[in-house]
Amino acid sequence: MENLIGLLIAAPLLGAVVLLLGGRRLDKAGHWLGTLFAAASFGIGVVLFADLLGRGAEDRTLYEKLYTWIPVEGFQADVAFQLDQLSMTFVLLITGVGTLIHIYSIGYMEHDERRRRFFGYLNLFLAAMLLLVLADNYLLLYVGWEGVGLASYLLIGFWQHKPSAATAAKKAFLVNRVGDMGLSIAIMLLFTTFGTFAFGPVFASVGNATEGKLTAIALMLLLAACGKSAQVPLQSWLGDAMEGPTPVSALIHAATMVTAGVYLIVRSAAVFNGAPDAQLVVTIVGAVTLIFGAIVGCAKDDIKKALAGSTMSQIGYMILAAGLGPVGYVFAIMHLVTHGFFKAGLFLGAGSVMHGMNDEVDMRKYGALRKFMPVTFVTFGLGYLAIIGFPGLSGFFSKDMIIEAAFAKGGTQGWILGGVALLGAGITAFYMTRVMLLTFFGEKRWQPDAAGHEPHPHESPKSMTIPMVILAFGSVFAGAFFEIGERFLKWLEPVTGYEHGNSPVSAMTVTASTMVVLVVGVGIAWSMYGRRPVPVVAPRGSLLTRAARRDLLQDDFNHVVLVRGGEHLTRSLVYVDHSLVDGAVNGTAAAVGGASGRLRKLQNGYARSYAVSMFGGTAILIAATLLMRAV
Amino acid sequence: MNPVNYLYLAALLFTIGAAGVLIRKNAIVLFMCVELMLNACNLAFVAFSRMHGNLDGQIIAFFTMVVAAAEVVVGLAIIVSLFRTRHSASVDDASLMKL
Amino acid sequence: MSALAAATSTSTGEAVQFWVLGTVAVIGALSTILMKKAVHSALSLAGTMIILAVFYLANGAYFLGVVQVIVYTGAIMMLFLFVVMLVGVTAADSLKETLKGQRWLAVLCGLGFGVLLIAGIANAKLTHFNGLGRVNSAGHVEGLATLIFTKYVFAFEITGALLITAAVGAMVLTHRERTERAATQRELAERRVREGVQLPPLPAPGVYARHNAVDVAGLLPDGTPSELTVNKTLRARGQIRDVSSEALNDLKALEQASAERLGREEASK
Amino acid sequence: MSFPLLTVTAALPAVGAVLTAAVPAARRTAAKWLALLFSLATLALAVLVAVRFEPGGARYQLTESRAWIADFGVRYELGVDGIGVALIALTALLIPFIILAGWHDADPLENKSQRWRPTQGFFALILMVEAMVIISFEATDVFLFYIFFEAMLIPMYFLIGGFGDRATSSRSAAAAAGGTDENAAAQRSYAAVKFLLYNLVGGLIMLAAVIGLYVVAGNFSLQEITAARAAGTLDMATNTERLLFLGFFFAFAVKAPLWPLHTWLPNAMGEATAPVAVLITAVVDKVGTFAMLRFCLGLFPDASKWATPAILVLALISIVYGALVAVGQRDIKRLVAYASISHFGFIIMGIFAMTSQGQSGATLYMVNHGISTAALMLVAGFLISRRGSRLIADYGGVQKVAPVLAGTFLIGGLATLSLPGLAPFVSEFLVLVGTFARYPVIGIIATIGIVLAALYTLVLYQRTMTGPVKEEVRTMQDLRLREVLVVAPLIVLLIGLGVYPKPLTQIINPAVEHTLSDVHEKDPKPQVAVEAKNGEAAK
Repeated sequence: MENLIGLLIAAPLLGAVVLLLGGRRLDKAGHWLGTLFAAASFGIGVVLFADLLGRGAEDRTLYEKLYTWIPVEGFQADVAFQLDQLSMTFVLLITGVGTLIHIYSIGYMEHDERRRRFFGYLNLFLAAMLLLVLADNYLLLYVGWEGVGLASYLLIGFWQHKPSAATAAKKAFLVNRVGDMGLSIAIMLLFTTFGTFAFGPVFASVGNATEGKLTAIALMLLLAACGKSAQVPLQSWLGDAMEGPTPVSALIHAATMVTAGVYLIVRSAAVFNGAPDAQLVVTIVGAVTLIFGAIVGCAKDDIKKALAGSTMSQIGYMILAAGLGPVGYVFAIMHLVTHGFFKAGLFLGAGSVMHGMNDEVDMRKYGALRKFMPVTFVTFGLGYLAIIGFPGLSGFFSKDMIIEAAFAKGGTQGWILGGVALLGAGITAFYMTRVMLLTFFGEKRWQPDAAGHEPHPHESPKSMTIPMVILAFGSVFAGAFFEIGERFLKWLEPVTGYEHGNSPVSAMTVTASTMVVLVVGVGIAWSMYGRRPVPVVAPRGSLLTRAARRDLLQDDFNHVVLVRGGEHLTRSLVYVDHSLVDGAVNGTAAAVGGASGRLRKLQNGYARSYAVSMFGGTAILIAATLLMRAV
Repeated sequence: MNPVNYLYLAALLFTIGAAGVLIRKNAIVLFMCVELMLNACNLAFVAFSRMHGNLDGQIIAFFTMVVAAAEVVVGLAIIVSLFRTRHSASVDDASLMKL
Repeated sequence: MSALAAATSTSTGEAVQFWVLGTVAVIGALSTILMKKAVHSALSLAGTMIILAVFYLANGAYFLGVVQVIVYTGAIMMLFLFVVMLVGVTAADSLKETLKGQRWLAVLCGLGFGVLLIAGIANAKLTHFNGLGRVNSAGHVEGLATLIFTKYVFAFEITGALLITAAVGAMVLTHRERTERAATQRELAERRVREGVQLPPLPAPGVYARHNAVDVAGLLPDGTPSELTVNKTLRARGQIRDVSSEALNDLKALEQASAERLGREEASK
Repeated sequence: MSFPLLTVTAALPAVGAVLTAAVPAARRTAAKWLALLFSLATLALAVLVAVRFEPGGARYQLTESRAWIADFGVRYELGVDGIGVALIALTALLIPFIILAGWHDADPLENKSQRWRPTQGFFALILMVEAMVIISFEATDVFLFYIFFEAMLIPMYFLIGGFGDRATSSRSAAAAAGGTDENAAAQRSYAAVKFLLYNLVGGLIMLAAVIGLYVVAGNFSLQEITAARAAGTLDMATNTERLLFLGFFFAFAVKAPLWPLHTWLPNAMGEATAPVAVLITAVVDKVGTFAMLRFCLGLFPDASKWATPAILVLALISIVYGALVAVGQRDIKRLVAYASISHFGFIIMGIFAMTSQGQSGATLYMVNHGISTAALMLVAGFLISRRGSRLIADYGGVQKVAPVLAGTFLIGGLATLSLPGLAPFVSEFLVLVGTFARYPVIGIIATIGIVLAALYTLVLYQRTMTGPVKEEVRTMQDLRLREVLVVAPLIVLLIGLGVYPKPLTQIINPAVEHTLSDVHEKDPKPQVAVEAKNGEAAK
C-alpha cells in the first residue's frame, strides 16, 4: 500500500511533464490527458482511503520513504511521505475537486489556443499540492508550498498578454514569498532546536523545548499561513488573483491552495498547543480577516472579487478555529472541506455566468439570469444557501461548530471571538444574498461589451454543468454526512486530538442566534438590492463602502509604503553604487593619473639633464657603498 | 712623494671632465670632456700598475685608448651628420627623447 | 736604469715635476671645459694629454706614454680639430645655460663626486708600493706584449673587431648615398628656367682690394649686400663680413672727389 | 608515480587553445569544432577524475608532486579534494555550453575591418581560461595557485575587451549601450581595464601575503602548512597571521565580488558577450570563493575566526544590497550581474558560518549558481542577440512569439530565485540553516534575500516576456536547435540536482569536514533531545 503514495503524486506530475513538453502535437488530446491523470490520482486516493478505513484508528498512518534528499552532516532531509487521516482528507478534497475542475475546464477553456498548457499547469498544481499535504517533514512541505505558489503564479498570469494578469501573478508570488520567509525561518528554528524537521521526531519531543522557542516557531508558521491563506496582513494578493481563469480561482484560490495555511497550523498542532500566546495571535488574525474579508466582499461589484472576499473571510473562520487548539482543529478542517465544496461550486457558477455573458464580471450588468441559465442558478443557489449556513446544509454545521468553539474559548476572549464569528455570519449572509440578487434576480441590466456584442446568456455545456451539479450535491449533504454520528470527528481525532469545549452558552442558543443574524443579513440585503432596482453605475457610496471597494485601503498602503519606498530605495542605491562605491575607486585612479602627469614633466628630453641625474645617482651609489664600508 | 697623489690628480681630472659633460652644450666639447675623463682613468690605471707592480693596469689603459679611439671616430661621425642635418652641434637641439 | 729608479721610488725630481705639471694639467682641464671656442678647448685638452703622457713615462709606462702622444694627441685630437674646422672654428657657442638649475646641479654633483672619490682614495691607505722592476725585467714592451698576446689575447682580438666596426660605422654615418644620377648641366639649367627663381648663376661676392673677400657679400646696385653671394657654409657659421657701410663711404668720397674736380673746372674758367 | 591525470586534465584545454589559435583564418568553422571537441574531451577527463575520486578516501587524492623552484621551496603539487572535484566538474561541464552558445559571437563583422582571426582567438582564449581555472582548482602549492590565479586575468581581459556584444554593434543596441558603436567599444575597453585593475590590485596584495607566508612557514605546500597549523606545530604571531589572512582574503574578495569590491562585475558582465559573462561569473569568480574555503581557512584558522563577524556582515550587505540594486537595473545583463553579487554574498556567508551545513551549502551553491546563472544568462544572450538591445524596456510580450525561449528564461529565473525543487534551493537553504545555527540574526536578515530575489527575477520576466507584444519583438523567432542544445541540458541538471543532490553532497561532505577540523570548529548541537525516530508515526 505504502508505495501507492508515491504514485498519488507521480500521476499528475507525469501529466504536467507530458503536457508541457509534449508540444503542439498534444494540443488535440491535451485536456483529456490532463483530466485522465487527475482522475487517476483521485482513484489512487480512493483506494488508499479504503485501505485506511480498513485499519484500526491507531495505525492509520502510512509512511513511505523514497530516498534521502539532502544528506549533509547533521542535516537529514528525506523525500518521505506520511499519509494519515488529515492528509487523506486533503488528498480526497484536492484530487476530487481537482478532477471536477479539470472536467469543467475542458469546456471553459475550449476557445483558448493554449488549453494544453493550461491543463499542464493544473496538473503541476495538483502534484505540488499533494506533495504539500503528504510530506513527512517541513522541508519537503516547503517544496510543495512553493510549488503551489509557482503553479498559482503561472495560472494567475495565464493570460499573460493582459498586463493586469501578469502584475497580479507577480504580486501573488511576492506576497507568498514573504510568507515563505516565515516558513523557512520556522524550519531553521526547528532545526536548531530539535536538529531535525521531520514531523514525527519534532512533535514527539515538543515537550523538551522551551515555550519561547515554540512560540517563535509557531508565529513564523503563522506568518507562512497568512501568506498562503491570504490572511491579514498578507491578504492583498487574493483579490488580484481573480485575474486568472475562473477554474483556477475555484480550484486554487477557493478550494485547495489557500487552505494550505490551515493545514499547516493543524498539522503543527503539537507546536501550537505548546505556545498559547501564538494561538491567541492566530485567533486574532483569523477574527480580523474574517471581518475584513466579509466587509470587502460586501462592496465589490466584480462577482469574482466578491467571492474572493468571502473566501478570505471563510478561511478566517478556519484559522480562528485552528487557533482555538484541540477544541477547534477538527472543525477547522471540516469547514475547510465543506467550504471546498460550496465555494468551488460558487466559483464554477460564477464562471458559467461569465461564460454566458461575454466574460462580463460586473454584477451590476447582470440580473435576471435565473431564467436563462437554470442549472447554474440552482447549483449556485445551493452553494449560496450552504455558505450562509442555511440549516441542514453543509455550511450550517461546520460554521456553527466553529462559532460554538469560539465561545468555548471562555472568558472575554471567548465572548469577543464568538461575537465576531456571529457578526461574520451575518455579514456573510448579507453579501452572498447581494451577489445572488444582483446576478440572478431583478431585471436585465446587460450591456454590450467592448466589442459591442450584445450578450446572449445561455446555459453552459455539459462538461461545465456536471461538475457544478456534483459540487452542489456535496455542498448540500457533506455537512450532514460528516456531522451525523460525528463521523468526521472520530476520523480526524487521532491526528489532531479533540477536547469538547464547554461553552458558556448552550449549543441551542448559538444556533438560534446564528439563525437570527442570518435572517437579519439576508433581510438587509433584500431591502437594499431586492426591492428597488439596482443602478448599473455603482453609486458613490459611504466612506466605508468606498474604502471597502479599495480593499480597505490596504493596497494603497502597500503601494505608498512598500512600492514607492522600495522604488526610491533602489534608485538611491543604484546612484550610491555608481557614484560612491564606484566613484571612490575612479577617484583614486584619477588622482594617480594627475600625480604621474606632474612627474612626467621631469622628463624634459634634454640629454644633459638626464646625464646630471645619472651622475648624481652614481655619486649617491658611491656614497652608499662607502658608508656601508665605514659601518 | 707618495704616488697616491697621481690618483688624487686622476680623480680631480675625472671630476672636471664630468662637470664639463654636464655643463657644455657643444657636442664636440662634450666629447673632449669624455676624453678627459677617460684619460683620468688611464692615469689612475697606470699609477695602480706601478703600485701593484704588474702590467695589467697598463694593459687596461691601453685597451681604454683603443676603445676611446673607436668611440671618438663614431661619435665625431655622428656629430658631423648631425651638423649636416640641423646646422648646429648643440646637444640641446636634439631634445627628441621627449614624446 | 732610470726606468727601475722611476719604478721603485719617487725622487724629489719627480715630485717637483708632478706638482708643476699637475697644476698645468688641471688648468688645462679647466680651460677645456670653460673656453668659449671649441678650438681653444681642443688645444688645451691636447696640452693636458701631453702632460699625462709625461706622467705615464714617469710611472714607468713608456709604451703608453708614447702611444698617448702619438695616438691620442697626434691622431685623436687632430681628428677633433678637423671636425671643429668642419663645423666652424670661429663659431663660439655661448656658455649661457639654458636648462634651469643645470649648472648648479652639475657643479654640486661634481664637487660631491670629487669629494667622494678623494675620500675613497684617502680611505684606501695605499702607502707602500712595489715598483715595476720585476715585471719589466724581461724588458717593458716585451712584458706588455706577453700579456697582450697571452692573457688578454681575446680582448685584443675583440678590440680589433671593434676598431673595424668603428671605421665602417663612421663611413656609414658620414657617407651620403646618392639615390639618383647626378643632374647634368643642361638639366640644372632647365630646372632653373622652370622654377624661374634664379635664372643667371649666383652673383659673385663683391671683391675689394683690401681683404680676401670670399666672406664679403657682394653689393647690389643700391649698395646693399646680397646674402646669395656668400658661400652657404660661411653663412651657416655666421661668418659674413658686412662691408656695405664702407662701400657707401667710398661712394660718398668718390662723389666728393669728382665734385671737387668739377669745381676746379669751374674755377679754371 | 601513476598516470598524471590532473595535469592532463588541465593541460588538455591548453593544448586545444594552441591548436585552435593555429587554425588558418579561412577555416573558422573548423576552429569552432576543434574547440568544442577539446572542451568535450576535457569534460570526459573531469568525469574520470570524479570517478577515480573516492569520497571516503584521503583528503587530497590523485596527488602529483614534482620539484620546481627548489630554491624557494616551490613545488608543482596537484591534488583534489571533494570541493575541487565538484568545481572542476562544473568548469569542464560549462565550457562546452559556453563555446556552443558563443558559436557566432566571434564571427568577423561584415561592416568592420577584419581583426586578426577573431574567431580562432575567441575560442582559444576560452579554452585557455578553462585550463588555468582547472589547474588553480587542483594546485595544492600556494605559489603555483597564485601564478594561475593571476594568469587567468590575461585571457579574460582580452575576452572582455576584445569581443563585445553583437547586439551593441547594431543600431538599436548602440542606443542601448548609450550611444554610437565607438561608444560601445569605449565602454567595453573601460570594463576590461577595470576588471584587470581590480584583480591586479588584489593579486599584488596577495603576492605580498604569499611571500610573507613563505617567510613564516618556509615553504609553499598547502598540505604541510595546513597540517602544521592544525597540529599547532607551526604557530604564527597573531598579527602576522591576521595580516596574511587579510592579504589573501582581499584578493579572493575581489575575485568573488564581495561588497564593496564588486563594481567591476556589472561593467564586465554588461559589456562582455553573454558566454563570456557566464565564463566570468560562473567559472572564474568561483576560484575566489573556492580559494577562501581552501586557503584562507586552511592556512589561517585563527585569523579566519577572528575576521568572521566582519566578513559575515559584508556578505550580508552584499546579499541585500546586490538584490536591491538589481531591482533598479534597466539593463538585463547588469541585472543578472547584481543578482550574482547577491548570490556570492550567500556563498561567502556559508563559508564563514563555520558549520558543515553552511560550508557544504556554499560549495553546492558554487556549482548550482554556476549552472543557474549560465542558464539564465545564456538565454538572455539569445534574447539580446535577437532584438539587439540590452534594455529591459525594449522588450515585452516575448512569451507570445517565442514561448520556448520564454519558458527556459522563466526556469532560469526561478532557479535564480532558488525555487524549491531546483538545485539552487538546496544550497541556499543549507547556507541559511548553517548560518542561522550559529548567527540567528544574520540568518534571519539574509532570508530577506529570498523575497528580493523573487522581486527582481519576476519583474524582469514580467517586463520582458509578458504583456502586449512590442512591435520590434513581433518578428522574433524562437530558440534554434543549437540554442536548445545549450539550454536543455542545463535545465535538466538544475532539476536533477535539485531533486537528487546526493552525488554532489557525498563528494563534498568529507572535504568540508576536513575544513572544519582545520579551523577547530564543531557544529552546534540541537538544543533539546529528540525522542521519536524519523519516519515513525507522528502520534
